[in-house]
Formats: sequence, C-alpha cells, structure tokens
Amino acid sequence: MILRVQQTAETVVAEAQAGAFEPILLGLIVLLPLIGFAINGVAAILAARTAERRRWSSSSHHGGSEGEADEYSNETHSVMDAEPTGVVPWTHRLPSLVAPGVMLLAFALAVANLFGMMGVELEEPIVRTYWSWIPVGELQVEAALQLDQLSLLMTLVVTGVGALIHLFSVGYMSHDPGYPRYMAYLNLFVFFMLVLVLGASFPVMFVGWEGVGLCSYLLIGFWFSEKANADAGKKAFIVNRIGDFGFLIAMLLIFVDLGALGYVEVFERAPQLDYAGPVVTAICLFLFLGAVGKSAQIPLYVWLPDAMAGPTPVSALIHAATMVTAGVYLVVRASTLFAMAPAASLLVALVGAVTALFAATIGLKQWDIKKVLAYSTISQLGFMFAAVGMGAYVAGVFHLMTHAFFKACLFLGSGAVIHALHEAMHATHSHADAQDMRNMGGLRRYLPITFATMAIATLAIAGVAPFAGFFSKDEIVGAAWIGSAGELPLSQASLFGVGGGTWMGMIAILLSIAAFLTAFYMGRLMLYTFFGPNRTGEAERQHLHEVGWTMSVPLIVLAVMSTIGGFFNVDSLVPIVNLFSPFAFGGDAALHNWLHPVIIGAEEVWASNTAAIPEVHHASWPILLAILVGVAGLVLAAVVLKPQLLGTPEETPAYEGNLEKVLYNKWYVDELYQRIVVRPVWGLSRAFYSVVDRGTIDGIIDGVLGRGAMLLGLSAGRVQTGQVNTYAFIIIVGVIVVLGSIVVM
Amino acid sequence: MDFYRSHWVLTFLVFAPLIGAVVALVLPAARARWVALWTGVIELLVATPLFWTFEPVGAAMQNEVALPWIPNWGIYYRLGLDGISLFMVLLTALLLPLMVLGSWTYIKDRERVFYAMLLALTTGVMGVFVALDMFLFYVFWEMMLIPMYFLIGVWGGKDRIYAAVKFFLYTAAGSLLMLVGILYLFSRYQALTGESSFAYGDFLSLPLTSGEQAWLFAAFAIAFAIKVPVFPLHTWLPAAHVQAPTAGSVILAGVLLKMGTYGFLRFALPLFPGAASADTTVLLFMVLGLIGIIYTAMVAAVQPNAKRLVAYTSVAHLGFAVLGIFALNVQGIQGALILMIAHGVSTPMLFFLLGMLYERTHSYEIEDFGGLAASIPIFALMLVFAALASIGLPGTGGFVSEFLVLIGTFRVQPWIAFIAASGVIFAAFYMLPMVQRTVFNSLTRPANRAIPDLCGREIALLVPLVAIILWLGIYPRPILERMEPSVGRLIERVETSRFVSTPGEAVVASSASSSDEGIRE
Amino acid sequence: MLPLNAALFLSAILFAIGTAGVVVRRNAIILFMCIELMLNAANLAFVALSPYAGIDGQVIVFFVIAVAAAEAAVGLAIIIAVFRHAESVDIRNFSLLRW
Amino acid sequence: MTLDFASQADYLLALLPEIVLSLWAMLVLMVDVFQKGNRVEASRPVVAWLSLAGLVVTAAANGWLLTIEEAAVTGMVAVDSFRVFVNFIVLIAAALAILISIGYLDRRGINRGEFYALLLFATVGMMLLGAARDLILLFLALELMSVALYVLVGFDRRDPRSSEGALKYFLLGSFSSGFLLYGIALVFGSARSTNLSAIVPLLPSLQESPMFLIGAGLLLVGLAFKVAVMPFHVWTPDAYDGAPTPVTALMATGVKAAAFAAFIRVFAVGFAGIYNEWSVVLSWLALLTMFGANLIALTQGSVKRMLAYSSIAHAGYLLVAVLAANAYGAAAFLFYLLVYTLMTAGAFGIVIANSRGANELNKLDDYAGFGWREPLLGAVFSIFLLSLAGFPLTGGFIGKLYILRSSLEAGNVELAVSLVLASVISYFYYLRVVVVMYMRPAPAEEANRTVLLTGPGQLAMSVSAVAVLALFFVPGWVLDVAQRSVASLFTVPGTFFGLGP
Repeated sequence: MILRVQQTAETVVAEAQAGAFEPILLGLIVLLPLIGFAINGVAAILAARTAERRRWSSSSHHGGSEGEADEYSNETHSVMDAEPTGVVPWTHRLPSLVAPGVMLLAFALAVANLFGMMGVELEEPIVRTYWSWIPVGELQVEAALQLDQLSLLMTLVVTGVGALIHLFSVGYMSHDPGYPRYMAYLNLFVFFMLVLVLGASFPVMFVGWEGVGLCSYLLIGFWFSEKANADAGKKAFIVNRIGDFGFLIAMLLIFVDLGALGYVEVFERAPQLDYAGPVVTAICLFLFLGAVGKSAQIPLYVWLPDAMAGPTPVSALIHAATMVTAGVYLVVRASTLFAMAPAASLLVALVGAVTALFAATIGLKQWDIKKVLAYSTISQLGFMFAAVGMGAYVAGVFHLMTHAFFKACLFLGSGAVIHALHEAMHATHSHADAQDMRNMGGLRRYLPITFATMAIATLAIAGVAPFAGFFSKDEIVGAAWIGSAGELPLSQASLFGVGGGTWMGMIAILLSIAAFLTAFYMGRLMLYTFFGPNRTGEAERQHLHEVGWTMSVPLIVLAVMSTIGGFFNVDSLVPIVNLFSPFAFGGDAALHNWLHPVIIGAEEVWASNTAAIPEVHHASWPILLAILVGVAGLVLAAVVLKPQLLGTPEETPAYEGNLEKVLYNKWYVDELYQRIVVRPVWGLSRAFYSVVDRGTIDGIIDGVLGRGAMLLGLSAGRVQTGQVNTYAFIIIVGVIVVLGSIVVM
Repeated sequence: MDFYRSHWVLTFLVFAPLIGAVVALVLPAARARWVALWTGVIELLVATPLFWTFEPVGAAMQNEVALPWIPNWGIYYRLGLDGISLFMVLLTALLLPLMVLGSWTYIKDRERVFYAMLLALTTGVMGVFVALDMFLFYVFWEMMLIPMYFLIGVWGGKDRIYAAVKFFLYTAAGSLLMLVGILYLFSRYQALTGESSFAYGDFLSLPLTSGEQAWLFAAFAIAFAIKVPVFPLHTWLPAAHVQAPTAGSVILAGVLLKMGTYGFLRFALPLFPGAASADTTVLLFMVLGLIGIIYTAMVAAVQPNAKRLVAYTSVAHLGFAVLGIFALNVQGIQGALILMIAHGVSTPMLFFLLGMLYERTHSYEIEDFGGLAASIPIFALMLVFAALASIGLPGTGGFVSEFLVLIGTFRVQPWIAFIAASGVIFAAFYMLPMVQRTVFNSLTRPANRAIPDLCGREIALLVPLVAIILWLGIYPRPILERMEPSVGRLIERVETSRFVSTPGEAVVASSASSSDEGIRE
Repeated sequence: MLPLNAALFLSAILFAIGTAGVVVRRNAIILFMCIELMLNAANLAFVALSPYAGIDGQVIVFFVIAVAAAEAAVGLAIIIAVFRHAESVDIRNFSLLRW
Repeated sequence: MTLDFASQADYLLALLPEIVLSLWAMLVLMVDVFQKGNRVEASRPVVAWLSLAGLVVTAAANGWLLTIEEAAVTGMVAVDSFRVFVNFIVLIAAALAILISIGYLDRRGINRGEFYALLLFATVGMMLLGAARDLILLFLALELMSVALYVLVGFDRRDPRSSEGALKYFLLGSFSSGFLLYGIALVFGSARSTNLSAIVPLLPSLQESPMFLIGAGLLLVGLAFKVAVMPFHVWTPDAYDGAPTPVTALMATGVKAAAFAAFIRVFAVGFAGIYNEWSVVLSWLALLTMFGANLIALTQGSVKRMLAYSSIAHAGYLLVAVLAANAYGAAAFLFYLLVYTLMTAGAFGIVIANSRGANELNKLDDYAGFGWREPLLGAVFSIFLLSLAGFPLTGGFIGKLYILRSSLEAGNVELAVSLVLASVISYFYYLRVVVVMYMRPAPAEEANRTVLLTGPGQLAMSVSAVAVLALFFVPGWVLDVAQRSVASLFTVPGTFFGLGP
C-alpha cells in the first residue's frame, strides 16, 4: 500500500502546537496487522489448497465423521478435525510466529507513542493524511489517521489485549485445520479495529466499523460446517448492519449540516448547531443507533450471545474486549456532539442502564459458561453507555479499559476450561457438552492457574476493592448518584419531560441492582465451574490437565491487569477511593487528566449552554453501597447456591418454575423478534416476488400485453374466413366508410 | 502518442472486436477462443493507456472525430471521449478478455459463432459509449441487441427463448420511442437552421419548449429506464440473467445495464435539462430508484436460484445509480458513475463465480450447494469477497459509490436518502443467506465433495476484478478526478436551465455559456 | 333524350345490384356475372356522361368492354380449374385458404 | 431530347421500355413454343434466362428514358425520373421472381414457358401503372397486370390451393376494378377529363362536388385494394398463400410498388388539393393496417402467410409515407420500396429454399435448426427478417427512418409514433423465425434435407442481402437518386407541396 505521507496544512499546525512530539510510525501500527493478515492469508490459501482435500479423503476412515461431530458442541471441531498425527505443515507453523509477532510489534509501537506523548502536553490531535480518499466537490474525505489521547488509549488496549489473545490462540487453535485462516481473520480484525479507533474522520471510522463487523462475521462462523455457527455469524452481521445504517445516516446528517466529516472540522463546527436542537439530536440518536448495534445494547443485543459460536479467543477479543466497545468509543469520540444533545445523551444513559440490568437477569440462569459471560458483557457495556450517556466520558472509557482486562481474562479462562474439557472428552469419545457448567465442577483442582486468574477477574467484575472493576464501576455509579443530586451538567436536561436528575437517580438504582446481579451470577459461574464435586465423568477426569504456557501466560498477565488496572485512575477527591491514592499510577486521576483534551469540547459546550454547575459533592455512601452490592452478590451466591447438589444436564433440568424459564429463555426476545420482524419481512419479500413481480408486472407484460396481442390478432384474423362473400362484404363496409368520410370531410 | 490524441484509438477499440469476430468465424472452431482472447487482450492493452492519456482538465470531449457517413442527412461518424464515457470504455475493454476466459470451457458447441457474437457485442457496446452522433449512437445501441439475443437464445438455459425474446422486445420497444425522439430533434434542428445534423453537440443547442422537453425526455427516459432497469420495467433482467451463459450475464450486468445510466447522463439529462430537473421528474425517478433498492432487495432475498438472486441485486444496485443521477449534484452523479464501475466489476465477478460453479455442478439452485468452503475453499473465498463487495462493504468500490450517492441524495431529498440507506441492511439480508447456503453450512451433497477447486485460469480472471474492487474502494481519487470536469459541466447545464425554464416558453439551454464549447466541437 | 340524372341513377342501381350480388350469391359464375354488371354500370355512366364531359367517355367504354372480355376469358378458365377440384362452383366450398 | 406528345410517335418513345418488354414477352412465348415439339414436357431453363435478358434490355431502355424529358406534364404517360425509379424496382422484383422460380417450377411440375411470358406481361402492366397520368391508362395498366396475375396465381391448376387463390383473387380483383372504374366514371363526369393534369387545376372548384368526391373515394378504394390496405386486404393472404411462391414474391413486391406509385401519382400529387378530404380516412386506414396486419401476423403458423400479413403491414408503413404528401415522403417511399422489394423477394426466396419437395407447407417448425444447417441462407434470411423489422444495420432501418422523418416533417407525429409501436409488434414475429432457425434444435430426420433453391437463386438472395446491408452502410447515393427522382413529380401545377430544403 502506498504510504505517501501528504501532510496537510492542518497537520503542520497541529504539530506545531504539539511541540516536539512526532508520532512514531503511526501508519505502521495499523499496517502491521494487515501484513500479518496478508502472510497468514497466503498461508491459509495454500493450506486450504493442499490440506482440505486430504482431510476429506481421510475423514472417511477417521472413525467419527460429521454425523458424530454434529452432536458435539461447536467447540468440538477444534479437536475433532485436527490432523491426528503427522508433521505440522509450515502453513500451520508460520502463523504462530507471525500473528502474535505483528501484534507485539504493534503494541510496542503504541507504547513508544505513549511515552512520546506523555512527554508533551498535547492539546490538539495529530492528524496524518495519507491520501485523498473520496474527494468530490465539497466532500473531501481523506484517508487519515488521528492520534490523540483517546485513540492511543484504545490502540493500547486493542494491541495489548489483542497480542495476549493472539498468543492464547496459538495454544488454543493451532491444531485446527483452519488455523492459518483463523489467524488471518484475527489479524485482519485487529487491522480494522485500529482503523476504527485511529481513523481521523467518520467515514474512515466506518471502514473499521464495518470491517470489524466483517471479521466478527467470519470468525463467528469460523466453523462454518455447522449451520448454527453460520447462522450466528449472519445474524451478527445483519443486526450490526442495522446499526451501521444509523451510523450512515448520522454521517449524512453531519455532512449536510456541518459540511465536513473529519473529526477536527466537525467538532470545531458542532457548536454552530442549535443546542439540543433537532439536528444535533438526530445526529446523536443515529450515531447511537450505530453504537447500539455494534455494542449489543437493547434492542440490538441479540446477536452477541449467539456470537459465542465462534472460537473462545474470538469471544474474548472481539465480543468482550475490543469490538463491542467501539460503540462506547464512538460516543466518547463524538462527545462534543452528544454534549450538544442532552436528551439524546440521557437516552443513551437510560438504554445503557436498562440493558445492564436486563442482560444481568438473563445471565443469572444460563448454563453455558460462555453465554453467561456474553450476557455479562452486554450488561457491562450497558454500564459504559450509562456512563458516557451521563456525560461521564472518562468513567466510561475507564470501565471500557478495565473491562477489557477482566472480561478478556474471564473469556480466556473459560476457553481454557472448555479446551481442557474438550481434550478430556475427546480422549474418551464422550459426547457431553463441554460448555455446560453442569458438566464441570471442582475444576480448581485440575486447572489451578485458570482458576486463580478467573477468580481475580471475577472479583474485578464484581467490583470488589481494590480490583480494577471496583474503581471503574464505582465511578459510573457514583456519577449517576452525583447526577441525581443535580451536580452534573446533564441533570439540567430532560427527556420525555422528566428531568435529568430524576433519570440519573433511576439509572443509579438500576445500575446498583445490575452490579449486585453481576456479582451473583459471576459467583454462580465460579461456584459451578470450579467448586463442588467434579461432574465431568470418571474417565474424563483422568485427562483433565492445565493448559500450556501460551495460554496461561495471557491469563496471568490479564489477571494482573485486572488487579492493578484500577490504579490508573484513582480520584483523590472521592472518599474511600482515595484510600488507594498511594498506589495510583501516573498521579491523581491520571486517566481523567490524560483524556481531558479529548472531552474538552464537550465541556466547553456545557459551559456555554448550561447553568453553572454547583460544586460536586462526593459522598461516601454511594461508594459503600457499591462495595456492598458487589460483596453481597458474591456472598449470596456462595450461600444460596449448592454446587455439590448440582447434577449433569441429564439430572438437572435447565430451569424450574416460570421465572427461571423466562430467564433461561432470555425473556423470549429472540422469539419475539422472529415473530414481529424476521417472519413478516420474509413473508413480505415472498409476497413481493409472487404477487408484484410475477403476478402483476409479468402478468401485465406477458399476460395482458403479450397474450392480449396474440388474442387480438387471433380474433382479428377471424374475419379471414376464406369466404368470398365475407370478403366482399368487408370491402363494401370499407367502401362505405371511406366514401362517407371523404364526403363528410 | 498521436494514436492516443486522435480518434484512431476509439475507432480501433470499436472495430477491433468486429475484426476479431470475422477472424473467429473464418478460422477453425478450435481457434475461436484463442482469437477472442487475443482480441480481448489487445483491446485491453490498447484501452488501458487511455487512463493516462485522457486529460482530466477541461470539460472538452477528447479524441473527437467527425467523418461524413451519410452527409445528405447530416449523419457523421462522430466519436469522442469524456470523463463519463472513459470509464465505461475501460470497463468494457477489461471485461472482454475476462469473459473469454470465463467461457473457455463453459462453451462447448458452436464456439466460432459464440465468440464472434461476443466480440460483435463488444463492438456495439463500445460504440454506444463513444458515439457522439445520435444516429450512430442509436445504431450501436440497437446493434448490440442482436448478438446478445443470440448469446442468450442459443447458448442459454432451459427457458432461453423466452428470456431472449423478452430481453429483445423490452429493449427494442423502449429504444424505438427514443428513435422518434431523435428524429424529432433532427427535424427541429432542420427547421431551425436549415441544415441536417444528427450531432449530439448540435442538438444540445436546440431551443425546446418545456412541453417538447417533457415528451422527448419521456421518450428517451423510457428507453434508458428499461435498460437500467428501473423498477416496474425490470422483469426482463432476471429472466435474461438466469438463462444467459456466463459471458452473457457478465456483459449484461457489467456494461449493458450501464448503457441505461450512461444514456441518462449523456443524453436525457443534458438534452432536456428542464424536463430532467423538473421536480416531478426528479421525484418520480428517485422514488422508482428507491423502490428498486428496497423492493428488489427483498425480492432477491427469496430467490432459490443464485443467478436470479444476483440479477435482482443488480436492479437494487442500479436503483442507487438512478438515485444518484437524479440527485443532480456532484456527489450524486459521481457516486452513480463510481457505482457503475463498481457494480461493473463486482457483479460480473459473482456471475463468473456462479458460472464456474455451474460448470462443476450443473446447477444454479442454492439448495444444491452448501458447505462448499470445505471442498472448494478458494472459490468460497472469492464468493465471499464478491458478495461483500456487492453489498458495499467499506474498502470496496460499492461503499464509496453508495456513500456518495446517499450524500448526494440526502442533500436534495433527505427522506429518500434515509430510506435508501436502509438498503445496506437489505443488502446483507439478501446476500448473506445466499453465501451461507452456498459455501457455508455442512457439505451435504456427496457430489459436491469431489469437485475441483478453481484452476489457474479461473483465478487469473478473478484477480483483476478483486484488485479493481479494492482500488475503487481505497483510492478512487484518480477516477473521481477524471470524471469531475465532465460531471461538473453536466450539472452546470442542468442547473442553469432549471431556473430559466418557464412553461410554454422556448428555452435556449445554456448554449451561450462557455461550458458547451467542449461538446460542440 | 333521357335526362342525365336518370341515366346515372340507373347506372348506380345497376352498380348496387352488382355489388349486392357479389356479397350474397354463392355461385362463382353468378358472382362473375354480377361483377360484369358492375363494369357495365360504369360503362353506362361513361356513355351517359359523355355528352357533357366529352367524347372520351364513349371511347373508354370500348376499352372497358375489351378488358371485360379478357377478364371473362381468364375468369372462366379459373372457374373451370376450380371446378375440376371440387366438382362445384359454389364458393362456399373454397376455404382451404383462410385465417 | 424533348417529347411534346404532339406527334403520336413520341408516345412510342415514351413507352419504349414497355414496348420492348411486351415484344420480348411475345418472343419468350414463341421461343417456348418452338423449343419443344410436345407441349407436355417442361420448358428449358433457357426460357427463364431469356426472360431475364428481356428484363435487362428493358432496364436499359428504362435507363435511356432519363435522357429525355417532356415538353409539358400533360401527357397520358409520364416521362419522369420517378417513373424510371419505379420501373427499376418493378424490374428488380420481376428479375428476382424469375431467379427464384428456376427449379421451383420444375419441382411443382409447372415449368411452362407461359409462366415467364405472363410474368413479363404482368411486369409491363406494372410499369404502365407507374407511368399512368391518365385514369384510363391507369385502369388499363391495372387490368393488364391483374389479368396476367390471375393466371399466374392459379398457374398450378392441379393444386387446389393455387386454383382457389386464383378464384378469390380474380373475383375480388375484378370486383374492386368495378369500383375503380365507377370512380373513374364519376371523376370523368365531374371533371370532364380523365387526365390528372387536367383535373388538378379544377380541384378547388371540385372540392364541393359530391360526385367528384365519391369518384375519388372509389378510386382510393380501388388502389387501396391493389396495395392491400386494410380492410381491402382480405384477398391478400389467401392469394399470396395459394399462389406459387415466385408469384407471391412478385405480387408482394412489384405489384405493390406499381400500385403505390399510382397511389402517389393520383393522390399525393394529383389530388393534393383535396388532401384534407382523403388524408383523415387514409390515416385511419394506415393505422388499422399497421396494427391489424402486425397483430394477425403474430398468430400465423405458416411463414409464407406470415410474410403475406407482413407485406400488408408494410403497406401501412408506406401509406404513412404517402400521407406525408411531401417530397420527403415520396423519396422515402421510393427508397423504402427498393429495400422492401429486395427484402421481401428475398424472404420468399428463402421460403422456396426451405419448402419440402412439392409440398408448399411452410410451417414455422419446419425452420428449426435451419440457421445451423444452412449457414449462408440462414444468415441471409436473418438479414431480410431484421430488415423487415426495421432493425439497424439493414436498409429497412434507413427506410423506416426516412418514412418517420418525412412523417415528422409533415407534422404527423401520431402516425410516426404508431408506426414505431406497430414495429414493436412486428419484432415479435420476425424474431420468432430467427428463434426457430437458430434456437430450436432441428428434428433428427431433418438433418439431410436439401435446399430447394438453385445456384442462381441462392446467388440472387445473397446479392439482395448484401444490397440490403449496403443500403444501410452506404445509402447516400440511393438517397440522392430517390430525392432527385421525386423532384419532377411535384412540378405538376396546382400542387402546393413543393420540394423541401
């Protein structure tokens, strides 16, 4: 790819203000995963060309072909389809080096940039323009990257967590026949994710936005031979496209009303719009629609649980740590616009809070370990949206970051569990579901590292101090309480005629309940998985063992980050939290200070459009409440749930009673959508085809015109009777007509 | 080089395929495909430098020529190239060798005639895009019907005759009305100046009353709308596509449909700017385009036949083009032009792939497939790529074009753009299930396990398409900047007359403005 | 001398009778006779008109008579040819060619 | 050289081509009689070639006509380039008919010398028809042509279809002659002359005379019958269908050309002064003809009969040119007639080529696979059909374009649009033949069917096809000639349609 650096005047200006800081190989950060993709892609094609055919020929005598495999859960394939013996071909060895390698390099570059940027006070983003992408008339879209505090932070998360997950994948996936393809997709995903976070304009972001959706689609359906997997991928893509539609409309509105699509210009001009006016509200609502799709919020969350059909590291990377948080990133990125649209912001917060609670309730009664984590993710994303909706942008980003750590850790941990169970079941040819928690139990003895790391991550997500989730979640709930006290700018806004303060009070309550439920279902997950007797089966138990280093190292690193991740943003003004100030990294409220240039636009909007905000009073009771619900949830789970009484899926029904049934069936939302959206659309489509296209249009053309002309011709031809008398008569009639007309004329 | 400054390059591009056709007919059958391939390659090699020799500055027609043909009627051999036709010419030249490669083993009988028809068809299409004499244009426009008719009717599927006749009658019916329109312009010009002329440039300066404009625009628009095809006139297309052999589908989707949109841009809009920019016209075509986008997308989704499905998607895509054209602003029209190119490579790619699949399985029915990614992974890769390009994923030309069209439309009709944007959802709604049921899911048909993956020839013909799709999506600027002057002039022409025209009054359509100097040699 | 109108009226009547005969009669020969009637009606008109319009009218009549004779020759031959196939000159029998 | 018709000898010069051909026809008759002792045996091909030679000589004489001019346009016989052009068309039609009849007559067992002689006599009649400037000459020419044709149609007297066709043609033909003659009588009575040049100055006064108008109407009917305008076309399908195919070809081309030439002379030129009176009804007849004939042609299963209806439809198109009633119309008419003659005669030639033995059945299905079996004739037929349909790349397109142009020039936009719409219908049935020829597989037993068109015939077809193509690609010269040929036509005093720019 051409990396001609065409520095625009703006870039030069930006750099002049940036002082000495010069981004280090910014383009290369993005490019590295793409290179990885290219190499792995070639390997994948070559592998497919040679290996796939052999696999089909060998599968016939390989004991269990598809019929058998179908009974296994999705994950079975990683084991079942592996080459039983033989030398590992180079196409399978190369990706192990290339894929994590490019990620580590990219991460290193990101870190280098971080250090460079920490050295200077960067007020304006740095925009690097590579080429002019879509220059048409007034529309000038550049292929440009923008480096600022927010995008760098996202880059760090994406490359850092991404590198760990790539490493984990080496252990997890290397036996899969599609391994090089998998790694290629994964690299491609990171590429698009980096485009998403580093893009300097909405269209460039949209490239990444749809690109990650594509990779998600490909990876969810990675084991495409099963219809369920392919269906899940398709569902994810189509649901995401609904969100993308919103994004697209938002871009159209932005361009038509502001005349630009680059962030710098848009946010400069945004204050020209009417504060809280219909235009900016519409823009924000459509942007939010995009975010809802990508980040799996109500009502478009339905694809995420299904997305668990993909390999577990994918769930960790895409559906927990990075892609699904893109919506949050979008809102923070467009914070200036959202600040202009208080009602839309409140709606964002409200949707987030409702989603947080709603998803948490479903998480209570899932047996599939990954499904629990999936709903947990939706729920946590709800927290983030609640935060950014309330204007607590940094809190949202903070939670995004810590969530990336602990949720990735949880997913990878669950992956390690599943992997271990698979191998065990594979060894004994068992057909049990390796993801059903009822088949687990007592695993802490067999998978000690996994258990320890997951336990830490659980504490983090439950919000137990001093783990990472405590700080970030606390900040969100705290912000809601503060807002309910009227001390946030948005408290002055209103939505549906109800004041912002009231809404935020409700949000605080919703989030608190959600936090409590979070702790409970996570405790349930840990109890059923790692405690109590082992329900895997006698024979299988012999084969249970801890995972290899490529998988455990990422777990450990993520566990460490889940532990200390909160210290990046310890606010000394908040009671109780300030107890941890001595441990804080980078000074007081480091993340706040770091991100301040990014959200300054929003603050300026508030400053000029809302009444002066009274001094913020940080009370200690909300913090105590937050700690309490977290601990209470875990304790309650420990007390109420009896892992030793749990049986295998055959012995224990999935649910008892109506409430459990509803929860287990996810409030029947999928069924509802099926009934009110999917089926009508299909029915309408069929009707269009048969009634309109075939019936009406072709009916008129072929039937009326075509056959009509034929019939007309036939009936006209009937005068040709062959009888001279008739002919003579016709001629006479003609004569009379002609004479009549000529004389009359 | 002089060759590229004179009309000879265009003349060569138009008639080289015809010569190739004659040669193919004369030589033994086994040679026919080689003749066609070489003709195609030469055509492409000759056409490619046009991209650079074309001067994107100034709005003038380039490589112009006017040689007398039937001088007593003012009929001249007039050719010319501008930013609008340049890419259509390049696209045609690109697709020709690829079509030959795509038919390499597909066509097993009557090769000589087949390749001759294919080449003759290319002549017709080329001619349409470079003709600047209305008579010449019409001749090329109609002439291309015959080879296409034979391609469908002789080498097509089961219902080929129905499809061929439907194709022919639809198109011919529309274009005959256009012929009356052309003649009307001719006689008006003669009445006005006393001279006979069919020159496009001369007609541009004709003053027409708004009533005349309306009728003439209708005559032209129907011809072009059928070709595009615009919503209620589209049913010939699925029929033709399903029955046509691969090369037929490819050229049909690749360039033939573009003749309709090209016709709007070259003739219907500039000749009758008042009628074309009238509010009712714009609204009518926008609504029809919109129906095309949503309705045909939905219809596409329920097709059991993969080729028919793709055929319907063409209607949906060109609905965007219609939208862009009638947005009558620079984003809309440039978007439509990019869409014409993007669709001109992505949809042919899909048809190529389906043709390859047909050669292996002798079926276009989606339910006969499934899980092909396991048995023919490279095919699957290509299909997924083509499908994604077709639904306009960013990074492919489809996105750039649809984005531009939507922006252009949004500026004039926000609500229509709003609904049209939902086309992105419907695109996924029709394309992904097809992809899934074709290459994903489990491989249930034993016969599909033993089929060979794409061979070198097939990959070689797909790779250029992939490259162009990505190029269009990533760096369309060289293309956009070559189009911009021509598009700018078109818009200026339409804009100026939009405000001048009043009912019943003759409108001298901006003939005084300097912008016309380019066309009127 | 007969007034012109009377002669023309007679000729018109004759012409109409001939025309009607062609429409209603079935026998080919009678049909032919009706046609002859029409021609002769025209002849009558020519003759009647010639005092007013010129002597040409009477010359024309001779031409017409000659033509009618030729027609009669050919026509009767054709009727005979037809009769050989159908053993009939009823024109209702001749509808091999229709539609 | 100038003719003033003051001396009767000048008429001999003015009628030179007709005289030459008449004499030649008698010569043919004699040669045929003397070449064989026994009348039962078939004529030798030499008779056909001799007839062709006669046509060539006549053509030369016809060409010579261009070198002479008339002193005044009052003569009974017109000596103008319009007539010359029409004569050439008629001669071409006759030549093509003879060429395709070689071999064909043998196969049907009707190879008699009279055939050629009658054909030549009919041709003489056609030529006179194009020359007639006097209504009585018109009537005589018409009868000369018709009487010969009655015989030709029924020439295969052993075939009931042929005899039946002849009977119908004869009965209806003389029926319509009756109308024509009565019309002439009425015109004569009211205008006191049968000479058009004498009538034209009187038109303003005759406009109100019902007798004259009725006479003109009957004339219109008589001519409409000959050119087969609906509803006076009723004889056409049956006569065309029943006649031996070369005769059909001649009737569809030469007869139509000559009768239309008379139409132009009488109405577009002579009765131009009462244009408003006859144009409305004729427009409606044109519409009826174009749509009706095309629609009925859609339903025909026999190619020959389909072509018969097609020729009726073309009469409708030509009427549009007549209705333009201006120089463009007449020139368009001449050009179209030329193309039409070539393509129609050509199409009937192919019908002969593909007929099965003596059996004249010519079902559409019989053409299955014809295009692949006979690549040359298939291509030639396709060219004729496309030209008939008025498709670009063929002369038929230019011809149709010319008619449309003249029609628009005259302000008849509705007629032009109708013509176009009617053509759309015609596309369907012309194309259907192509479909069957190329897209339907031939039945297995058909594989060895031979073409029943001899070498000269095939050559003639091919030359016609090339000519049809040439009339598209290089029509300039013919257009020029056509335009110049009508120049003299409109110099008749009293016509108000002068030459356009």
